[in-house]
Amino acid sequence: MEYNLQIKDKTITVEMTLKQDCWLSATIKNSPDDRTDYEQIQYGRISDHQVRLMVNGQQINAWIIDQTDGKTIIIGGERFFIQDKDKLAQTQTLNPRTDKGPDQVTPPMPAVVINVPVQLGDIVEKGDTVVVVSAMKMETSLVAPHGGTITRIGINEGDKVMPGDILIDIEKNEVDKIEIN
Amino acid sequence: MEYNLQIKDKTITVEMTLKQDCWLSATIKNSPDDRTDYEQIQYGRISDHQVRLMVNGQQINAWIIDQTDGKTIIIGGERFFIQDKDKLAQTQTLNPRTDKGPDQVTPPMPAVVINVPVQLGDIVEKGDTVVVVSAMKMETSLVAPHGGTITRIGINEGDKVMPGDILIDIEKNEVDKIEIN
Amino acid sequence: MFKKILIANRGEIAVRVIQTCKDMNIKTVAVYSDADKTALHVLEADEAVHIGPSDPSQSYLAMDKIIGAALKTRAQAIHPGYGFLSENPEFVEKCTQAEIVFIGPSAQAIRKMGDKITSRKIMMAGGVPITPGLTGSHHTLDEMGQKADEIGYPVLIKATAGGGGKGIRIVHSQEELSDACESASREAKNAFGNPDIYLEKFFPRARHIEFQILADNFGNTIHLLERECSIQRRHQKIIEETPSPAVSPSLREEMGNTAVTAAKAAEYVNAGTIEFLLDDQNRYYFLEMNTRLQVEHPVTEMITGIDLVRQQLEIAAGNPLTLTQSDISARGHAIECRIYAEDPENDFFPSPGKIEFFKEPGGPGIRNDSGIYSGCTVPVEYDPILSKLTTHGETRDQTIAKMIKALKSYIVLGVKTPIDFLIDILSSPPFKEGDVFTNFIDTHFSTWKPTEKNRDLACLAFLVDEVCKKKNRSTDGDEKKQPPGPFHTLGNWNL
Amino acid sequence: MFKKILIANRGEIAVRVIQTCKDMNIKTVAVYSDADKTALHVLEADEAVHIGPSDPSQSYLAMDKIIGAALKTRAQAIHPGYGFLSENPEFVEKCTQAEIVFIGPSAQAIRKMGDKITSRKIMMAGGVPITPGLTGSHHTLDEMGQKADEIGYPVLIKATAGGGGKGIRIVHSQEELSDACESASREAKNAFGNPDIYLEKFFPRARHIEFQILADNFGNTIHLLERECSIQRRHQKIIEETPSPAVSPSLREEMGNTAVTAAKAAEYVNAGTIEFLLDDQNRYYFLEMNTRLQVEHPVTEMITGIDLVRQQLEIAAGNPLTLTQSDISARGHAIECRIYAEDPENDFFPSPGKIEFFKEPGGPGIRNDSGIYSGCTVPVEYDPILSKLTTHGETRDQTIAKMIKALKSYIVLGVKTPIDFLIDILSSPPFKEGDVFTNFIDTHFSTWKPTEKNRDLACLAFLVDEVCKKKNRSTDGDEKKQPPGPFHTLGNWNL
Repeated sequence: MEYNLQIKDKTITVEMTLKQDCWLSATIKNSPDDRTDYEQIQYGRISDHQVRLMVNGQQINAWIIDQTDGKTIIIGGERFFIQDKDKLAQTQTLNPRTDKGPDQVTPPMPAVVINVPVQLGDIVEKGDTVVVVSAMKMETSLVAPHGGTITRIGINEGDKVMPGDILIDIEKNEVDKIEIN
Repeated sequence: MEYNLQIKDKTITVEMTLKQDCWLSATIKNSPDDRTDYEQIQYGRISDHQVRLMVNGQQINAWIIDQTDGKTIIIGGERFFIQDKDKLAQTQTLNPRTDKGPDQVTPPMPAVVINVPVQLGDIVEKGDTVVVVSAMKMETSLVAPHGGTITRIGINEGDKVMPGDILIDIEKNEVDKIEIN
Repeated sequence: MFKKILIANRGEIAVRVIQTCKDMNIKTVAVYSDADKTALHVLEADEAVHIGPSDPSQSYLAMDKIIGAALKTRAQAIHPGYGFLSENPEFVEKCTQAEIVFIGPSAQAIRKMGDKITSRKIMMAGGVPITPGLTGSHHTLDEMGQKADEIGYPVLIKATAGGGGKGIRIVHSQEELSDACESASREAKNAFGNPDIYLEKFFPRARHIEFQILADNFGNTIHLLERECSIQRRHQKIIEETPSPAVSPSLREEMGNTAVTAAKAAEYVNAGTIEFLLDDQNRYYFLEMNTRLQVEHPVTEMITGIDLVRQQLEIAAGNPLTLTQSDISARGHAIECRIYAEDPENDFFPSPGKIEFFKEPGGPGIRNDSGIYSGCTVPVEYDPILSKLTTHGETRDQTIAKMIKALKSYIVLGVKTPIDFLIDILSSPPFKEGDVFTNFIDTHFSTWKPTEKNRDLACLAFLVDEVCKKKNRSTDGDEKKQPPGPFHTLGNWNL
Repeated sequence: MFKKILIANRGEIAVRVIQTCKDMNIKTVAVYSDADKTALHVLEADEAVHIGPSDPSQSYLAMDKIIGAALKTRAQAIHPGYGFLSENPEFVEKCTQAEIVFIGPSAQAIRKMGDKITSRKIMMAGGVPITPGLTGSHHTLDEMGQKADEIGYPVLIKATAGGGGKGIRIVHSQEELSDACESASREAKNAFGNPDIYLEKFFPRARHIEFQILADNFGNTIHLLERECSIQRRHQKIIEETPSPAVSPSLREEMGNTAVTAAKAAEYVNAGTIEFLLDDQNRYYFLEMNTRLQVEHPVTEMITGIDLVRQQLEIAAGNPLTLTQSDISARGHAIECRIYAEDPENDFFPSPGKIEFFKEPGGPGIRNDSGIYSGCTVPVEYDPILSKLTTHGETRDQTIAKMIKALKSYIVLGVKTPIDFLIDILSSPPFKEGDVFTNFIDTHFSTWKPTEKNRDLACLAFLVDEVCKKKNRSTDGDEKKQPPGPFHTLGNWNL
């Protein structure tokens, strides 16, 4: 079986063959030129949130939790959020976490709007602060993902806002558009 | 509702009334002369194995696990095995743990027979060692629950034995019987 | 000694205080907001009193509700923890009026030390060196600019009230000054209810070294050695250690004596901390005094063998210190890592949510101070600190190695934590060499990304988890029969 | 230092050794039997090798299999833990032949100290006091009886090999002697493969005091103070502490010097323990030497700040001791409780099974050394020790209080443990006064039953558990909707 897994903006292809007695072999392709073969991996579940792999004689403990559209996995202190691209495509909810953000002004978590230092019609540059929000008692600036003109301000100071809410629309300037093309 | 709970050889009657918002009141009767009223107890589940009670302003954490025919409950370092007598009667498996043992020669856990220091026809007194078993590398003597004559020896040295296996039958002597009657 | 006290706090520090109370057979009363009905500090206390909605201003900062709860439960004293009301002189006065002992310093000492300007003046008068900068309040922007020009950029804008990294801005040039003042002032007003700010010299390569002090009501004041707290992100400490790699025995003695002098100048009683800045020329300056138990107190406890909460309780109960300065000595080295619910890849933005699974490392020389458990919720309303992991070893190198090991076994599923970031800091050559300073992270880790050494393995684990789940589902029909755990069907794999 | 070692043991002690190896960046190889495929020591190691069926004789005692596993994984050394092969001189020789370092003493030292008679003779020659009794082997029943008459009953029958409480009988009169000898001899043969027994005077009010020693290959031998191990059941320790309440500074110095003399007389290298009996007249006698790491080593580590496993590894790697006797000092007090899977109400009969839920207490001054986790199985084939709980405080009273608190938060569901029994011992006046001796439990707790103070509450919890389960079931139809946890529907209960 071949699987396409998404970690951040990277797609990793895994060819996996299950064998008897909880053995498997796999080939992992990070890119066309970067492939690693894993032969004779033994695996097993230890508990709801723990699986064990034995790879080349080394024991690996992985801690796992199912989350919306993916799993978080901790190995050796490293944390990964991994999604099954094909499954996401099937359920038509393909929305890897890295797809959002860069082009939108949205808070990364539930927060309260503290300050909106821009006005309708203002021209901003990429990186300019357009909204200041506060969460867990910490102020964070949300910045313009690209230069352009403020065409909509959807919030006021004191509003409670959620991830995914588009707080401000910025229309790209002609010059920017030309540069991009 | 009235419940009859069994803890070891004691039956405790609990009259419990559930109220709104996870409040209850209860009366506990340890014996006809020993009854305690608990009014205004707040309760809730914390996790699969933890419930919390608030009794007279005090918080009580109880740790619980379902086992065959009962629950083990730990509170403040004390461990209880509690059974619902009425439920046991319904399922016709009434066999409180304390019912077994006194009259039978059976190991309390899986073990291996090390020594059988009696022979068929021997007359033994209450407390005499009749079988020696070993478990977790520890020798333990199983003793005669009452005086009498050995009428059957069901095991040999080296046998693996389980709780509930009756290893040796001891028939009570006439004299004992008369004394009992 | 008190029979019962109330803890006016939540999370790991409330649990920490309860631990010592249990050791001393003192009953504890927890308070909780709507968000904290099943929080760990509530479960661990003997009694618990609901004090209001989740918003801190209506619960953990609501002085009258907390004092009401203490009166109702007949608690004799209140431990404030850190944050919330711990440095609020008005609260101390209200406790006194209600005849409840406040486990901490006097309202006057808090007031004097809580205002950075007043404390700078007191320390100057007491002969304690302070950082170059302003010593008046209510400065105009012009005054700020003038002073900045005089002492030279970069400068630090600070709230005269508060602490915990709130209301602080580094300003590198005159152009930034106006915006920074405005933003710091607003943050200060939100956090502490006081918009006043001042300005002092910023030392980019300086260390943050603080001394723990204890003072009783009988004029006895001692210090319990230093803590090096230079590793900070967003002006908030994340790794602390003791002893400091930069402090020689003679410097330790000198700074310790100065800390005791400073505490005496403040007429201070109970546990407190004198924060110093140590520049790259080994000159030190008084920064501020924290008039409460510090987050990072466990490292001091581990190397001195002294329970600081117990000392706080003894002092508050009116008992004299039984320790003298000569009783205080260090054994080994201790490091603390703060485990926040935050995303180190995304500018340490908070990450609240449900802790689906939590497993702490154990074994010799490892201490966990935590406020969470598997299944609990980390509310969005409060500081994101989940727990503190502290290791203690014979040498600094051993203690670092033990911390890296412990972090690798520290499992939090459900919210993000900076564990991988902490491991990388602890493993970095400059940290290992002890070459740390307050903007260490900006200097060495501003573009940090996880190394993802185990990415291939994580992909395999992802698929194995799916495979195991499918296997279990396929045996679900037969409930009585235990589905064979994969390892029950294992062959012998290596011999 | 070694790059990789194999740990020829299981359970908590194997996990303990792995902890220090991780601190030292030494890779670890676990070995396991069929029963231990998913045991904690296996999960914690870097590599794991299956060595055979559950029966110890075919796995953890199978010398060739273990050495084969070490050769195959290229482990440079083997740590034996305690029990199993830890005091088997033949195994040491086999390691040497395979050019694998045995982390422990020489085969010769083990052989000499392992035979109680030989060790008694060596100590006599070295001027170390020994208990009155026999000093030859292969005694006839008549010789035993004669000696018993001479020194007076009660006497102790002991296996000349082994330890751990096996093959020991107390004999109060001549009539019991024959049966006791037979039974002890049989148990000794089963446990150690050697039926030889001998006899020594039994001191009913004596204390068991042992000294930890460390000796390197360069003639340096030091002691790390004493441990009081008098609280025993079935001749096996269950509570240990240090310092001993009975040992004055001058007695400590004298006994410590004697312990060093004894270790030198045995030409001993690596970590070991000299066990003494201290009678009610403060006279002490050499009992035996344990030529391995002791179960109770954590109490010594906590008061001295020294990692004994690290010392063992350094010595085995051929490094000289960097510690001298003057470096060793005690800070505070430490107590260890052994948590066995056993039933204290039923003569401490073992209680194997599945650990359904496991929660250890945390916080300052608490150390957990455990070999289990929620969901693991405690096999019937091995010793029933699950874990060790150790507390460290400034004074003995504080340490006892901390231990009682910790035991009350120590949750093991699925097997029985003596936690309630331990709490009652620690709470008892004779223990609190430090008036302990080896048959303390027989004297004060032979008829122990749980007090069941919380019986009413347990009944309520039973019913509440049922009620909550019913409520959850009734909302099962709507899977997406989180069933409202009872506390989510809580009113405010106290204000």
